[in-house]
Amino acid sequence: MSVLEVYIFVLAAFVGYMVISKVPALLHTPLMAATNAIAGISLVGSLIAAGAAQNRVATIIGFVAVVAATSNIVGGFLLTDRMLKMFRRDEKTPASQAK
Amino acid sequence: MSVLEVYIFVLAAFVGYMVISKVPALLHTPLMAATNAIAGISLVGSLIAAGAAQNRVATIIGFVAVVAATSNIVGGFLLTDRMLKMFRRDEKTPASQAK
Amino acid sequence: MRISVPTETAPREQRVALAPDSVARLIKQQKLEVVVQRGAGLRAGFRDDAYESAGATLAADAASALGGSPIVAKVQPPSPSEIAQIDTGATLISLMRPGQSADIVALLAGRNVTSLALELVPRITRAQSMDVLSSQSTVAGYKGVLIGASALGKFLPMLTTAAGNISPAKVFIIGAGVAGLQAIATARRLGGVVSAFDVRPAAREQVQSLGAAFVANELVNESAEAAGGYARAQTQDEAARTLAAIGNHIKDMDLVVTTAQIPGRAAPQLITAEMVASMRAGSVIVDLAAETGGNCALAKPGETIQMHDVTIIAPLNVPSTVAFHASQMFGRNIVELLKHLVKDGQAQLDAADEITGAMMMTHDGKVVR
Amino acid sequence: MRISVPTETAPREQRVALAPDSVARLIKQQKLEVVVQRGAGLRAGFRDDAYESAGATLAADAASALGGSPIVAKVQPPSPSEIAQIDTGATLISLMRPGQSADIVALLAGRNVTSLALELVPRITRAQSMDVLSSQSTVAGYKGVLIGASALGKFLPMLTTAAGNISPAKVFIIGAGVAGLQAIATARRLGGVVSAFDVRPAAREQVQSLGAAFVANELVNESAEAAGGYARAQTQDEAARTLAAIGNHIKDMDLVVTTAQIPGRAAPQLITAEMVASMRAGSVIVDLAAETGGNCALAKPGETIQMHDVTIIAPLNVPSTVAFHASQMFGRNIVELLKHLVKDGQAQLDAADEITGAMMMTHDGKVVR
Amino acid sequence: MRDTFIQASYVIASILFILGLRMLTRPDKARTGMQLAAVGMLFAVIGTLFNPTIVDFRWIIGGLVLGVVIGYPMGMRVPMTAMPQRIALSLTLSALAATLVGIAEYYTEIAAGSPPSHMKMAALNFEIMLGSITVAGTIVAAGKLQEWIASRPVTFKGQNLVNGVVFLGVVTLFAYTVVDPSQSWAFYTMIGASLVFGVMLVMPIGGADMPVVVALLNSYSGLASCATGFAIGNVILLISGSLDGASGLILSILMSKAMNRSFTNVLFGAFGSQTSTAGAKTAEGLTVRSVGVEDAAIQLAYAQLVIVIPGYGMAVAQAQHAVRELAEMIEKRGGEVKFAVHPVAGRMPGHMNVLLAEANIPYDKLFDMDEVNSDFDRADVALVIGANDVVNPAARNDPASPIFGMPILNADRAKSVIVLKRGMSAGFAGIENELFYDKRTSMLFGDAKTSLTGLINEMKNV
Amino acid sequence: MRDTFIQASYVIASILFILGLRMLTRPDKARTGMQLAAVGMLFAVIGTLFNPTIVDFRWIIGGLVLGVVIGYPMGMRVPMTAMPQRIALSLTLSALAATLVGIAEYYTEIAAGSPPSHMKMAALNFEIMLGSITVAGTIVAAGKLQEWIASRPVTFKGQNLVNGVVFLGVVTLFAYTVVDPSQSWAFYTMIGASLVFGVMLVMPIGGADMPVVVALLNSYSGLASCATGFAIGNVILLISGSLDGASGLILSILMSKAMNRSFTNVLFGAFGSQTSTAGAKTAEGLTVRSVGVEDAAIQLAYAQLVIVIPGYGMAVAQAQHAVRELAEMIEKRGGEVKFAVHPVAGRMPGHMNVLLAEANIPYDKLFDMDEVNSDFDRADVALVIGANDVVNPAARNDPASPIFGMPILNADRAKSVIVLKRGMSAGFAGIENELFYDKRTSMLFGDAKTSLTGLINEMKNV
Ligand SMILES: NC(=O)c1ccc[n+]([C@@H]2O[C@H](COP(=O)([O-])OP(=O)(O)OC[C@H]3O[C@@H](n4cnc5c(N)ncnc54)[C@H](OP(=O)(O)O)[C@@H]3O)[C@@H](O)[C@H]2O)c1
Ligand SMILES: NC(=O)c1ccc[n+]([C@@H]2O[C@H](COP(=O)([O-])OP(=O)(O)OC[C@H]3O[C@@H](n4cnc5c(N)ncnc54)[C@H](OP(=O)(O)O)[C@@H]3O)[C@@H](O)[C@H]2O)c1
Ligand SMILES: NC(=O)c1ccc[n+]([C@@H]2O[C@H](COP(=O)([O-])OP(=O)(O)OC[C@H]3O[C@@H](n4cnc5c(N)ncnc54)[C@H](O)[C@@H]3O)[C@@H](O)[C@H]2O)c1
Ligand SMILES: NC(=O)c1ccc[n+]([C@@H]2O[C@H](COP(=O)([O-])OP(=O)(O)OC[C@H]3O[C@@H](n4cnc5c(N)ncnc54)[C@H](O)[C@@H]3O)[C@@H](O)[C@H]2O)c1
Repeated sequence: MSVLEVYIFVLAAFVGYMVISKVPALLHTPLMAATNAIAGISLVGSLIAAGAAQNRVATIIGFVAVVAATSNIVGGFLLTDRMLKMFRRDEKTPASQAK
Repeated sequence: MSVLEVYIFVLAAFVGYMVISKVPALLHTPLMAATNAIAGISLVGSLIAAGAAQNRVATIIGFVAVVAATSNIVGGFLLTDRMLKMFRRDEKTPASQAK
Repeated sequence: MRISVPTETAPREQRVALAPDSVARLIKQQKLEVVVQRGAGLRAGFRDDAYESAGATLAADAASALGGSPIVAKVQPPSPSEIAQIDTGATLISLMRPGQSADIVALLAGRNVTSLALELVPRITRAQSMDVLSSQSTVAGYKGVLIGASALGKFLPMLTTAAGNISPAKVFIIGAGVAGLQAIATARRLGGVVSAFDVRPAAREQVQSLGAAFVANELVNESAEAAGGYARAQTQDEAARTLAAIGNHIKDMDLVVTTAQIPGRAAPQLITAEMVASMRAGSVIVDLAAETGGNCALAKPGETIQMHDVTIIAPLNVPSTVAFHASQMFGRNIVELLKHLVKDGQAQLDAADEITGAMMMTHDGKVVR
Repeated sequence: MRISVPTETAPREQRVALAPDSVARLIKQQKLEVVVQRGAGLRAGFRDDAYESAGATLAADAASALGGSPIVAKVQPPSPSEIAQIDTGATLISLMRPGQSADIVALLAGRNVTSLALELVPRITRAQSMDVLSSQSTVAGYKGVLIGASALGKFLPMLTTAAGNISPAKVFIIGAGVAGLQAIATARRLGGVVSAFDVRPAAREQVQSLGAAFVANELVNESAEAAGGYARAQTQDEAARTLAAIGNHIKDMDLVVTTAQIPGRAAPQLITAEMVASMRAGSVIVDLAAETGGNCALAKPGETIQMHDVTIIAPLNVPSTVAFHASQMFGRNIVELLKHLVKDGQAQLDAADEITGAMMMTHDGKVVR
Repeated sequence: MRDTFIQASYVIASILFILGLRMLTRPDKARTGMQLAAVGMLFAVIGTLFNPTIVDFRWIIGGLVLGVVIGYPMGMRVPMTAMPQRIALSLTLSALAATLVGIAEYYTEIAAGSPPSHMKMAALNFEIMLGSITVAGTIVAAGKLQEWIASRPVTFKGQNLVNGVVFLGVVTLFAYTVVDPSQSWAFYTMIGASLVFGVMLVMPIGGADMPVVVALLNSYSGLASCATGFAIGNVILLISGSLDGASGLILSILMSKAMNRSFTNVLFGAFGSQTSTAGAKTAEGLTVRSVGVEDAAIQLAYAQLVIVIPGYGMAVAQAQHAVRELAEMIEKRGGEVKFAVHPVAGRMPGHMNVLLAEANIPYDKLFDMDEVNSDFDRADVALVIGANDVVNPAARNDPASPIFGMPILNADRAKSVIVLKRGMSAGFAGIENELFYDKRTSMLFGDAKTSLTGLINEMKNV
Repeated sequence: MRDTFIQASYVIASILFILGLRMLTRPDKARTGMQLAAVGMLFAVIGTLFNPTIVDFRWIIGGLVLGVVIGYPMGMRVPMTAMPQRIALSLTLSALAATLVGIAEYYTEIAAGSPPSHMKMAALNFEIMLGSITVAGTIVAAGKLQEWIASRPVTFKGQNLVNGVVFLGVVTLFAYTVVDPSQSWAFYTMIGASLVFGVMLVMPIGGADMPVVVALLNSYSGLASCATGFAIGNVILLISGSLDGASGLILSILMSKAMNRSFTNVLFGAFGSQTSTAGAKTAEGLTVRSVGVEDAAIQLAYAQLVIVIPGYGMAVAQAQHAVRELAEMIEKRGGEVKFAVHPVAGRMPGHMNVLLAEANIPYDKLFDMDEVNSDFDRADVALVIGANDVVNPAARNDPASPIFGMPILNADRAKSVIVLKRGMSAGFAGIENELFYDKRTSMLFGDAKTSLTGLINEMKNV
């Protein structure tokens, strides 16, 4: 693992910070849902663990991890989507007015 | 040079973008001065070139580079500072009012 | 059930007890029958045909208007002759000048007419819609300022013109009740610089809520407010300090409108002869408390006089000069009152009722107040 | 150099040619000497002492006020007797009713008095500060609405009250010149729903710039505007279409204020008897063009009449009823004019001058217009 | 070749994540943003599947399928109201995954007889510590939200002490294993300790503050994935992990702000001191819901019909001009605004008319009671500005009330009500107003003018 | 150890750069931000000096000293007005440095007989191409700004063709050297070609658009450093390079927006088609300076005394309420606001009074001509809202003018003037107004109400 990863960490964190700062409270919940769906990225690790076939134990654990992560991702995104549908009705109004 | 550098590039660029988007026009000039002072970072490269002492030519070129970059940095920051001084008088007003 | 509206006979009275819109409501919403004397509304701007199309039947003369109705609605207190024409046992709803009309009341009692005095509607939020004092004070406050502004040799608003800068007139409203507040609003609309004074502490915030300045904060005190938001009479030295305060504020006022009253008593004298003398030439005082004696010592109720180069106007029955809307509001008050009184086609004259009881002057041939 | 101000003698004239503040300016800024007749300003609200402290010397009577001054400033045209008291060779500045005052003019010429008619100040931006028509029209427009509002049996503003909802009065201003615009502004201030009409296209934008609605856009046309922003008389069919338009708009108006004038001619008749008949009972018409015959066919200049249940008021010399500020503005106009006339203590009566020339009625004993 | 493909898909994934998050902060773009993020996730997964170390796909396929089967109903069935606990639970899952991966990694290396390097161990520890804390914490949080567990703050004597000890334990074990990675027992004990600590962390926090806690734990699990990234040198984990970590943190701070509670107060106020839940209790034990300008602004921004009810308070605050501004902004966004003027609003007949006219609100926007009362049913928001008695349902329901019988504006019939007033004090009639305690009512406390100015600014950002 | 130190200082440097840039976007923080960036630079340099490949410090010291000696006067002496060209020149320097480094790198590797890898060559090429384009471009830009070179767009027949050819040349050489890095001649030719291209690029652009160009070149040189970073595997170069690249690009786009010119129009509109410079020409060939709301907003935000001059235009736009709002905002920020009402402003006596009163602007803020005219000298901004004749200096200076002799408001005595009107049309008197062409005047075109609303929003951001 190289020092470059530290830069990536710093930069990514900064991006995360800048992106989120000042969000209307209304969006807090969906945003939470979304970020946590992204947190499902741990799936990537799980896949490797489950697929590396180093040894039974690791594979089993990996398998469980995959199940957990996947269900989170799938569920999470669907849920967020449902929540955000609520804005759909109005989407155009402000959009059109925005310009 | 590793692929990680690509990430760094992407992230840094993104940060640069997010930071600058929506700046009051009044600040365009000082901001330009500042970013270009930062562009003086090429000094880093120059230093290495000038100090590596691989061969005369490289060293001379490096030397020139150092001179150029340095004068740019020094001049650049001083200049920006002078420009920005113009706001100093008012700094507190909005600040105090902000809260 | 039938309710009738005679033409007002009192001098200078242009209002009518029910405007066509009120008549329509009574007929549609309360299934009452309404009789209106011919020409009753004309001076207020309501032609007879308006009443007819509202569903009223027209009575040729006072007799046929007053007689034969269980309920009679009037603006001014009835004259003896009018009383004579009202059916015995009927109910009369009108202003009564409680306290100043013993004879009339006696006659009514004698004829066993139940009379309800509109002045006595209790000051409770629920009864506000029946409160003619409020509605008519509103008119008075508005008109009072117009009268003053017209009499004043100055502009109310500020104007910057090629012919120099006109500075806004200074308007001072004394008494910030219903009339006073309306006067403040009107004067502000016209662009005057408005200040006001009242003894009730609540009045201060109310004055400011209209964007006007309140004078002599130090003078107001809690105790000044009596039941129903009315003011009580002041003590000797309160009065003295009030006068002092008004005295040194009034000096450079251009237009002064006074509305200070105390229920059942003479209006407090708040502007002395000296104060008038101290005012600028050409300034104007409109004394809306004239009915109850006036707030200005020099005011002659019903007249407009010049003294110390100051014009002092003390108009009587101001609401009547805005007859159209005054009648409309008066009528609506009566409609609301009838809503309260008349249950399924019968007038409920319950002396114990919070509202009816409070208004009753005569009942069952007896003077009940 | 000395300039003198007599007391106005015309009936119903309460103004004075110079208010104390103007006197002060003349003395301070232009080093002139000012003589004011005793009591000249009193009816406008200016006491003699105010003049004294402004630096004027008081003249006991008209004779001593009019005589002995190279310049005399008045409001109304001089009476023959007054003319007799003015020094020969002196200059008289006042309103002159050009065209209607041949006799007076003759007398002035006879006495070799140079007379400048204030009505004739040219309509150029530079001369605006000397333009008494503008300043006095401003007063008229403001007061006209007050008169109308006071005569109206309705509220101008909308009010939502416990006694029902008062809908705002509809106000219609005809002629959107200086007076008309001021009337619009005043009526809007009072909360009326204001519409206006004028023939000059420029007027439309100006009306809207005051937040009022403009009626019958289709009627206005470029050609309607003559030099100096005045209107010219209309052609036969223009007039016809104008009447039609006004006719169907006026029906449901509560208050109508007319200010339409055409310089040097009788005011256009814009409200016919039928229109009046078509209006609601109780509505009010204020005809500010009364001086030049009135815009309403039924108007009787100087009188208030009732017809078809409509009140028609045709007041004369309205500015005089706001004497204080009217005089102040009038005075400032005169000051500005004198600034233009008097150079280093000498009155420059240059017939070729764009402004002076335009105003001159008599000069060197001749009638120059 | 294959490697470049993986990297490429990772790069794309991270960019999509960033853009997605960015859009998620704009109500009108949010949904698209979310979908971008989802696509990003797809790229990440596909990219990963090409990872050379993956040799056996059977378990993977199985896991994915099973995951989808479980995840789908979770996403579709859950009622909107159960949202927070649902989020908490799915967070448990991702944290669990992260933890397990860490364990697997550690186990494998130990099993292979080559204990991980110190550096790597540190990373692994972080991953596992944060992971387990999150797992435990989120379960408790979900419990409290679902009220399986007492939602009120659970505290006991010497709590701080116990917490301190546990925390110390975790830290020591952490350090120890880094120094000597071969000590499996210490490693597994640390997991246990972390779990306990997670419970400890959340237990003493009140149910009302749970959302904040969940957001914070979210950021923990983000950092966990980040650590995984370091450990197994996987960039996409690294990036999205840190993205998550940062955004989660900010989000939790923002949320506590929005609940006007200080962040530290939510977390550490938790320890020992009983924390109060947002919302003031009243005599009758009813609670009012107070909102911040942001929320109110959003409500107004997306409302189709807003009915403004001005009262004496508007006059006192002289807020008429601000009201006009706000109304104009709502209309600019396509909403409709009506002004409902009650006959006795204010302190004089026509009080409201005078002020609204002054603010140049056209007459045709003013409606009196009879005209407007029927519209409330279809109003999305009734905006009550310093009015009180005139919207007091007691006039309808409570014969004992002094104002019984007075007709009132049916604010309580609107889909939602926002009330601007300074405090809970009564109006002219001097009586309580149950409308303020209605569950559809949110109170925006403060001087009407100030609040309105606030709303106006917020509207700009929405 | 030493390496970690270097890396640490680099990490710190990059963070400082980012934070610095961020602050630079807030007027009140800008200066601090700039200083942060400077400190960051220091870290970067110091960190670099520890680089093991650096063995000989003599030349470095010399270079640094000389650089400071040259840089200091450049920074302190230049008059503010010469700012743009100065920036252009210093940009030349940093680009030059980047280019030289690239050359040195290449030379060394060739000299050492080991031509660089394809990858590295690509990086080097980028570095050098962008570098030289910038060098050439900035020199031309500076020339135009200083007007050594015709500041008007220089165009000639067949320009597009020539440009095309040159560009093609550059690309080909680029590709060729990447394929065979050992071809020095191609490498050096490419440099030449790039320089030419740089000149070509800027020549046809008008002087007024130079700032945009400089900003763009700035982003090029940023990318150049970035490429260097790739080439010699130096992270700080990489990060600050890409930061610069991105921000420079955005900045140039923003700037062209602010000059209400489309970005592409500035750049490619350049080729062939004559581009017009911002600002409309008038009969007398005087030019007016039109500004965007952002600039105007800033001016107002930091003014101590603003005198508002309302005219008929304000009435036509019915902008009185917006005016009040703006005034309140200026006061909130500590500025003072006076309203100067000219006797004949509008179309009727007291026209302005009526409207300002309606908007509830207190009487004591209104001043008539005589009261206020003396204040203009100390006014930072005279804000002329739809007024024209009443601020027309012709009334003072030009005896021929129909309004000569009319007293006017001394707007032209204020430190700066902002005029809100829809276009250049005349007022009531129908005459030109030289005030609009004064160099201290900026015109904010558009309906007064719209412009004011714009200003109000901007003020919020400032
Ligand atoms: N219209 C009339 O003719 C008339 C005449 C006399 C009496 N009344 C009576 O007055 C009442 C009118 O009802 P209403 O609803 O208009 O007023 P209200 O019932 O008196 O309530 C006004 C509310 O405004 C709030 N408030 C005061 N200042 C404020 C500020 N600066 N910012 C925000 N909120 C503020 C107060 O609560 P906080 O203190 O908690 O902020 C108060 O609860 C009726 O009871 C009516 O009977 C009317
Ligand atoms: N006050 C009086 O009693 C009176 C009476 C009669 C005549 N006047 C004359 O009127 C003039 C008054 O001077 P002023 O400076 O107030 O006005 P002005 O000189 O007439 O100029 C008004 C300016 O406002 C601009 N404008 C118009 N509509 C606009 C809108 N919607 N938004 C922004 N700008 C708008 C116009 O330029 P654009 O079209 O380019 O926008 C115009 O140049 C004087 O010449 C005076 O003599 C006054
Ligand atoms: N139903 C209701 O709730 C209701 C209805 C109408 C009015 N009110 C309230 O009742 C109050 C008074 O109403 P009103 O106008 O009919 O009263 P009013 O006409 O009897 O008196 C007018 C005003 O004069 C004031 N005043 C008395 N003595 C004074 C003195 N010495 N100096 C100065 N001012 C003096 C009084 O305080 C009052 O404000 C008002 O506050 C009004 O809001 C309530
Ligand atoms: N110095 C100056 O620049 C200056 C000074 C004062 C007024 N003015 C301009 O001159 C114009 C007229 O001023 P005024 O008010 O003294 O004019 P006025 O008093 O002579 O006439 C009043 C109004 O009646 C209107 N009118 C005439 N015939 C009409 C008809 N048939 N129907 C409807 N309306 C009719 C006229 O257009 C005018 O607007 C105004 O626009 C004013 O702005 C300019």
